[in-house]
Amino acid sequence: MKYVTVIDDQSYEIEIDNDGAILVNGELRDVDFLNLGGSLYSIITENKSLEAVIDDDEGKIAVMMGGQLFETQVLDERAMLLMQRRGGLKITSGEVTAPMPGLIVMVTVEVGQTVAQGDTVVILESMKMQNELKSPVAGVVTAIHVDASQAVDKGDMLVEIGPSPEDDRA
Amino acid sequence: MKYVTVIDDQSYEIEIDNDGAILVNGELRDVDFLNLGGSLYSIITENKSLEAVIDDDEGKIAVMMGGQLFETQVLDERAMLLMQRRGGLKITSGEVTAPMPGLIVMVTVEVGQTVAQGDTVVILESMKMQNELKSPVAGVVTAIHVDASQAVDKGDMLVEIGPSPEDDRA
Amino acid sequence: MAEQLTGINKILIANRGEIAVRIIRAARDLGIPTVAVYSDVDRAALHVRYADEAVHIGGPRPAESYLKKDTLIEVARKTGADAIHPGYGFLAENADFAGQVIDAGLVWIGPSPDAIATMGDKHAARLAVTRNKVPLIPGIEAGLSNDELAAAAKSIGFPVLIKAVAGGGGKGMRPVRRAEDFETALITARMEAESAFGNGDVYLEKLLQGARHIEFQILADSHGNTIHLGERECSIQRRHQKLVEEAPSVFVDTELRQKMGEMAIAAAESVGYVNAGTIECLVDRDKNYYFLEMNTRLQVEHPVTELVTGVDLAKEQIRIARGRRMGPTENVLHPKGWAIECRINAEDPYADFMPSTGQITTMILPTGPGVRVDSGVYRGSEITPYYDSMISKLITWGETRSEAMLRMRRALSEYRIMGLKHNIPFHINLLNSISFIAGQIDTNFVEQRFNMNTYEKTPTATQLETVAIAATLYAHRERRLASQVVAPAKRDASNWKWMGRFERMHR
Amino acid sequence: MAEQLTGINKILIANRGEIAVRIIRAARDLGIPTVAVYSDVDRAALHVRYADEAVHIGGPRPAESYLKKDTLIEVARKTGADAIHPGYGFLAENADFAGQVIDAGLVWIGPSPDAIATMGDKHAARLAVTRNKVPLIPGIEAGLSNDELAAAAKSIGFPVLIKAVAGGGGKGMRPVRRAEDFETALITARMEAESAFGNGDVYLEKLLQGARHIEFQILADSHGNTIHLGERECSIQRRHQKLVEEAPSVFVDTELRQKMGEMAIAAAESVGYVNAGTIECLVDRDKNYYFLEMNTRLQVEHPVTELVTGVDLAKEQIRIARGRRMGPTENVLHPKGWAIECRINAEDPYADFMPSTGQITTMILPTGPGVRVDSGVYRGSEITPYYDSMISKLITWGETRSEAMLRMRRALSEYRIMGLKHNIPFHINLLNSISFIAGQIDTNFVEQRFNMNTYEKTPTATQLETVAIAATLYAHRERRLASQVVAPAKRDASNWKWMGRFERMHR
Repeated sequence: MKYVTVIDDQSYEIEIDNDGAILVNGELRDVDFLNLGGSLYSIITENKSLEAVIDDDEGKIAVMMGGQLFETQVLDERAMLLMQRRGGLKITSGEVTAPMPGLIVMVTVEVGQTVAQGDTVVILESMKMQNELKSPVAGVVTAIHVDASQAVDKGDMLVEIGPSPEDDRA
Repeated sequence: MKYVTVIDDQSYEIEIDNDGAILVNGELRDVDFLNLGGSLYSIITENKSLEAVIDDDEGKIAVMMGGQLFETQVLDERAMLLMQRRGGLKITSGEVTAPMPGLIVMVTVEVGQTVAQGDTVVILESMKMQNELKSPVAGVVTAIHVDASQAVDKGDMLVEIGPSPEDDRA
Repeated sequence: MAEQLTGINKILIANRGEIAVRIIRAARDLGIPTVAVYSDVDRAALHVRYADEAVHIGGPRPAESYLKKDTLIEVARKTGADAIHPGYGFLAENADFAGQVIDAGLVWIGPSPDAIATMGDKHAARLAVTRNKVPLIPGIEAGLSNDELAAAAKSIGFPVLIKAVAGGGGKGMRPVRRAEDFETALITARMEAESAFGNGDVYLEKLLQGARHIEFQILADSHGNTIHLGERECSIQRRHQKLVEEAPSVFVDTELRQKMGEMAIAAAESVGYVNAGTIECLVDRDKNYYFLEMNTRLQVEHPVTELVTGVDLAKEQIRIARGRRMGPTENVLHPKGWAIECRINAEDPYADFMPSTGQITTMILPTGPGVRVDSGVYRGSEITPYYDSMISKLITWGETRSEAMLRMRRALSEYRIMGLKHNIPFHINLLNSISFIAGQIDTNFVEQRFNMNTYEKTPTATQLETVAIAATLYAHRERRLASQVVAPAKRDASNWKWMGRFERMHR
Repeated sequence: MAEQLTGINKILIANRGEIAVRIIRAARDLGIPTVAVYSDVDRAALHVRYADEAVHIGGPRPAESYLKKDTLIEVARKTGADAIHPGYGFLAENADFAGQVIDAGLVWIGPSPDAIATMGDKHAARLAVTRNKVPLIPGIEAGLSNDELAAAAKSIGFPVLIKAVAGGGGKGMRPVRRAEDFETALITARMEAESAFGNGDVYLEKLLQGARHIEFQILADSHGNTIHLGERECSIQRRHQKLVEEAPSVFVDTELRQKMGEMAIAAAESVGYVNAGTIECLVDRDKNYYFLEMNTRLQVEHPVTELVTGVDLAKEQIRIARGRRMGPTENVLHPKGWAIECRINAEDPYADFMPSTGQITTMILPTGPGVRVDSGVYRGSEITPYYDSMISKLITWGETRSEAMLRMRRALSEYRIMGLKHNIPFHINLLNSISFIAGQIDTNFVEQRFNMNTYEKTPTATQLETVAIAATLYAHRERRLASQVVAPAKRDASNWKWMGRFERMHR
């Protein structure tokens, strides 16, 4: 299998043969990759002993190694084709969901309001803290699904932000 | 369900109703019995918080609590009937099995030899130690299944000890 | 004077989590049995497992269980407990509860209700300590309306700090840097204070720039002895929540320790304080120090003081409550070695420290020389939204600060928690930060000058390639498991020869 | 004299298990990277995970991997390691290997091959230390035939002790109390020695009755300094395997410590010893002491000395091997507080301490103040028959012996290991034993005066009833799971209301 794996602006062509051999940009690599239970992996490569916690994070593969988090995308041949057709990798969702169960203290935006990336849209109380939930994108609020004092579960959709009218070149 | 549970020379009549109520010798007991994963249990009874590791040990229930090991037998009605017919509880096997994988260093008995309880019958090397395996009963060696230098796995039958001729009242 | 000894034969712990476990351990080391209380979601919690007795007291919300004063006293009576230890949080600084405990004829393991009440009311506290010449931060008093506060903020001059009168632990506290942010900050601070303490009243203080949060541990017994056990450096904070604490502080020399220690003793004596307590101060770049507040309880970060003084503070609390003389008798001017604590919280440092809930599916603790873990959880424990997000406290000791830091780095790299997000990556990056290593920190360091995405240790090309390989093998494996395209017989000859074997082991 | 500094830039650890992890930690605390080696069954071992580099060296049997001298040196070369730490066991006391390492231009983190060779040959050791007036136990020399040994045993008078010339850690050692048992004991001792050390030669010693095993920790650097760090009490043994160690010993006062410490220094100096080492002695009831042997390596029980002296012995070993002056400079006549170590072994105390193998399915570590765990395993680790049965070492510190003991009791009661049999119940019962609490112990205590079935704490009627209830509920549940006779809907109203919930959580 051939993959293209992207970290930040770097990309790697990685091939995994049926016999388990691993080639990076055409060069053979000696890799011993071992699951230690759950998301924990031990990697020994060129004698270096490393550990990583690897999780699938909504299509991205998140690798935590040495206290650093790397978000990667691993694309197989079909995905690469698909992506080339779409013209890019970037997909950022304008959905604000509840990261944990809690109580909505306040919705600080209204439908139709323009928000910048990082603007607070909802205040959620959980674990004795007031948590300010922020917009992941710049845009316009298209829908609000909750009210103040409402209890929400993890993953519940709270607010949706769509592209700004002037940003409508997509 | 009614049970008779025996620890050493004590016995308890314990009834567990379908609604979960527990009666010991006819008296109601307040018991919160919770599995914590594996063989570990948390017990809260009359406010006392206790922990036990409970395992099934060849028909006996072994309860480890507060650093003490209790071997118990829990008999339901059928088992009680069966036992009364047989006339007693005691069953001690004359089989010596390998408690762990290892190498037989020496078999110190011969078939037909009379052994006392606690006599060494086999020396097994494992974990860098010479372990002396002892006869669990007094009797006569009826079979030897291994030779010196032979590798054995956990649970392999090594030596069998049968009742002595003069002990043939059973 | 003959010692007035109070018999303590059994202690009820009106708390949960790591601090309940900490107190159970102290009681055990003194041979005193303990009673734990628990809410619906805490039946399998470590404090319930480790206590001698455990009593269920209600629902998961604090108001339904850990805050039910009458129930707690009733449980003490029913179980024959003759003393109550409140831990920190919940009812620890509730003067009414302390009073009720004492009125019920039980021993309160903490200071007197009067001392709690005075120090718990920021206004009264400022009045009290001023009498003993303890320096205060410029600010205005409580009880004002929103409009009055807005006006006062302008007259003090931004930045200002909104603080809850009944506050503690950073709750109901908001720094405001611009006039236009004042109203929103005020509303959320009041709401948070109302929800946490049932009191939404706030006051204002001048926000000192570049100041450090340094606090002194106090011990006082009922025989008139009050001493300090040196300082703790707690400047590594985020939203006024401490994240890392050290003892001693790189900023405090013996002379400053002596001066501030005497001030701390004077502050405690101003309310006739007995038991363990903490005087929190801000110290500016010129070593001017200002009294912030007194915490009338055991602090979360007490272990760093224990490791550099050899004093077991939880045991001393019980000893003092029994009416005995406390063990240590002298101010600690020369702490032994260095200790650092990292609070391990269920918070995602990559998502604005958002709390995370879930079940702990893997927990491998760091062990070995110089490492202490204070924890109330184990593999299988659930981190719920009902309580705070602290999973455990990781504390290391070294002969020098650098040894303590090296051991902390090592311990952090060994610690494995899975099943939820946590802030160990934050601590690893902090411990790699040049400013932290150099001790150049203040209370704004984390929020203003630290960033999870600008590592002091830039990943090398080799590291990045390894990450890419790991991600690819992971994805390949997931997809293969999903589609079963590769014959399993092929595996044995591959580089993955160990995987099958080990996974069988771990099934 | 200018210090001769040896650069150490990377350390290969020729060992496995907890001691390999211990050395990795010491190296990490010094900022030195490490190389682990591993056999087939150790791919997922903690030392492999925690080292910076790891190299596979062969099959599970020690002779196929951890004892392969040439391979180890080759791996050091290949990885650029310029020093080798042998840990304890395996090649730690192999003078040939030490020589090979040095000849290969690598730093040997341990004493000189000559010192190892002399102290490793019991005959040569006795000759060497006698020159420095170190007292010896009456006995006869090695090299005799079985018949000669039998005759010699009679002339010394029973009880006698058969000891392997190449021995250590109780292997190849057998006490013999009656002439008729001598032959069998001799044969098994020779076999064990042959198998463990490749040398079946043995000698005899008079077996002292009621004696204690007390040993002194020595540190010596290449600048001519030799000091002792006080004693360890190691009388709690079974089949000459230590199970519990303490520092200091209740039996040793400052005067005896001073005398024995000087003797220990003299013994070390008799072979020009450099690095960490231990002088093992027997001490009789009249405080006469006799040199037993010198262990020319770090001991399993070194942490108790670390906790009462503050010295990190593993770090000092590296420092000394680098040619530096060691950190501590004075003999330790006044240890600080008290430390106890319990060796947690995969051995069944209810079945004659038979070793147990298997996978660790649950591991909950004791934590909190005064508790240290040195471990090489984690949940999921496999205890195999290839290596020794030690799972971990549990060490507690207290200001006094009784505080250290109370903390050990607490820590033992918190420690949960499942999946195989282990000796924690032995330690719990030992810590409840009046004789142990009073410090009235000798090397025969465990074998002759301690019994797992006669508890000092007799179970109460209530405890027995609780055991009966627990066993019955367990059996009821197992049978119900097997036969599914009870409708699951009935569960919710029962006393087991939490079970379903928690078990879902723990699935």
